[in-house]
Amino acid sequence: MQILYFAWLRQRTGIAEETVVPPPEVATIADLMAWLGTRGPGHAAAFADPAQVRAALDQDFCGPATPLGSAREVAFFPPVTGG
Amino acid sequence: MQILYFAWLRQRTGIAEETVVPPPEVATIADLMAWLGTRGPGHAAAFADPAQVRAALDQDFCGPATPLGSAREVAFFPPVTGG
Amino acid sequence: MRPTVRVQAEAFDAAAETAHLAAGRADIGAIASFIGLCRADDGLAGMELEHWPGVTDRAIATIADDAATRFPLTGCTIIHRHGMMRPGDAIVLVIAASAHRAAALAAVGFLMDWLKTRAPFWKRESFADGSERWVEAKPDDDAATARWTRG
Amino acid sequence: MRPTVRVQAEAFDAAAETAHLAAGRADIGAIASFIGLCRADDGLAGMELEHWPGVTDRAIATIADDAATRFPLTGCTIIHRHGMMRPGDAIVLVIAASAHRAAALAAVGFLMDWLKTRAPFWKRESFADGSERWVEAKPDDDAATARWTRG
Repeated sequence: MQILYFAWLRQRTGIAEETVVPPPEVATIADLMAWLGTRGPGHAAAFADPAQVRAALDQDFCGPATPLGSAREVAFFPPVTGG
Repeated sequence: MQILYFAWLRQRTGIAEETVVPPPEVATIADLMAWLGTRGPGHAAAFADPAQVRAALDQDFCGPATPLGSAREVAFFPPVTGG
Repeated sequence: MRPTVRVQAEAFDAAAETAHLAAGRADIGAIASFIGLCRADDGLAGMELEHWPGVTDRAIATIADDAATRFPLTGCTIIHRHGMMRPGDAIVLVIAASAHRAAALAAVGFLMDWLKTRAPFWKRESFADGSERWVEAKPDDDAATARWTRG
Repeated sequence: MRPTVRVQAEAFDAAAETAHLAAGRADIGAIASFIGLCRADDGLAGMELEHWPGVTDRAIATIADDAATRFPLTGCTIIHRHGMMRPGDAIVLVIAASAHRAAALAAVGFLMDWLKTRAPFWKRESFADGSERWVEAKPDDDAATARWTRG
């Protein structure tokens, strides 16, 4: 599974993307955030406040309860600030 | 008293402006419209439907009940269609 | 903030007017603008815009000053043409600049509603078949203007 | 009507984009537009706009298509820049053309509200003293967007 990080999630984790193989009990976006947060201090800082993190599953925006299913790509980013 | 006509009031009366001396009983804008309407067939056509005529007294928009007072200039025109 | 108001026969340059509002400033976050154009509806060949020289200019300046008190603008430009317009010609330009988008967009909407219903212009349309007609005021436009006086 | 959507590092030419929407047509009565600019608030020296290549473009195209179904537009252009902006730089351009002013103005308001809250951009401000901060999303912007989904 490919993980993408944008904005301060990229800054805190120190990486723009990585490939991970989460264990089978990681079933939802929220599970994935909790599990990624255990991968190191940068990741822990990035996911310290999950309410501030938005996600997209295979490029579709989704909420934390969304099942991962057979997703190939999950992106994490802060609330957007365009315009 | 100077009278100005715009748009189809100018077309119907055939004049852009004229100087008139209305009799003392002509006290309001509505009185003036009725009196001007008697000055000829063009004027009668211009003031045939007073509800379609707007007025300005010394360049301030005003309603038909407005007293003429010592006005020097009264303008008549259709509802505006700018923009 | 001193609005720029012009009533003129000549065409206007929206880009130059926009650049003028923004020149040398870094406190503008939003520039909203509106251009009204002459449409070729029903075989329209031309549209003559009659105005009241002096009075029309002052009426627009009053509306612009009112907008400046209602909305926190850094600048505002209104140019309204008179004379003969052809299909595709630009008739009116309204630009409002502000720190924030809501004020700029609302000011442009306000100014257009008021120009439609309060600025002394009268439009006479001429058609390909030689006929002519004066454009009538629209109740919708009055209703749009009334929005700004409610509440 | 096919909206024009571009996400680009380069500056845009609002006048050329406006002319392009109007070219060769006589059915447009209204062109509303909005330019968002970088302000120098709090000693801001620059603002880096990060986007998600491919996905940001598609998100904006979806919003533009939605606007085209909500409002009777003859044309619509959205250009959003990414990369480093300096105070006074133009960041985003939205233009909507229609037969009538209400549709053009409403479409621009709708598109700006949605761009603010739904288009994947992230802004990092840098200041004269060397400090940096990520711009936080504003509850006001979410409320503005929610207007379009009520009723």
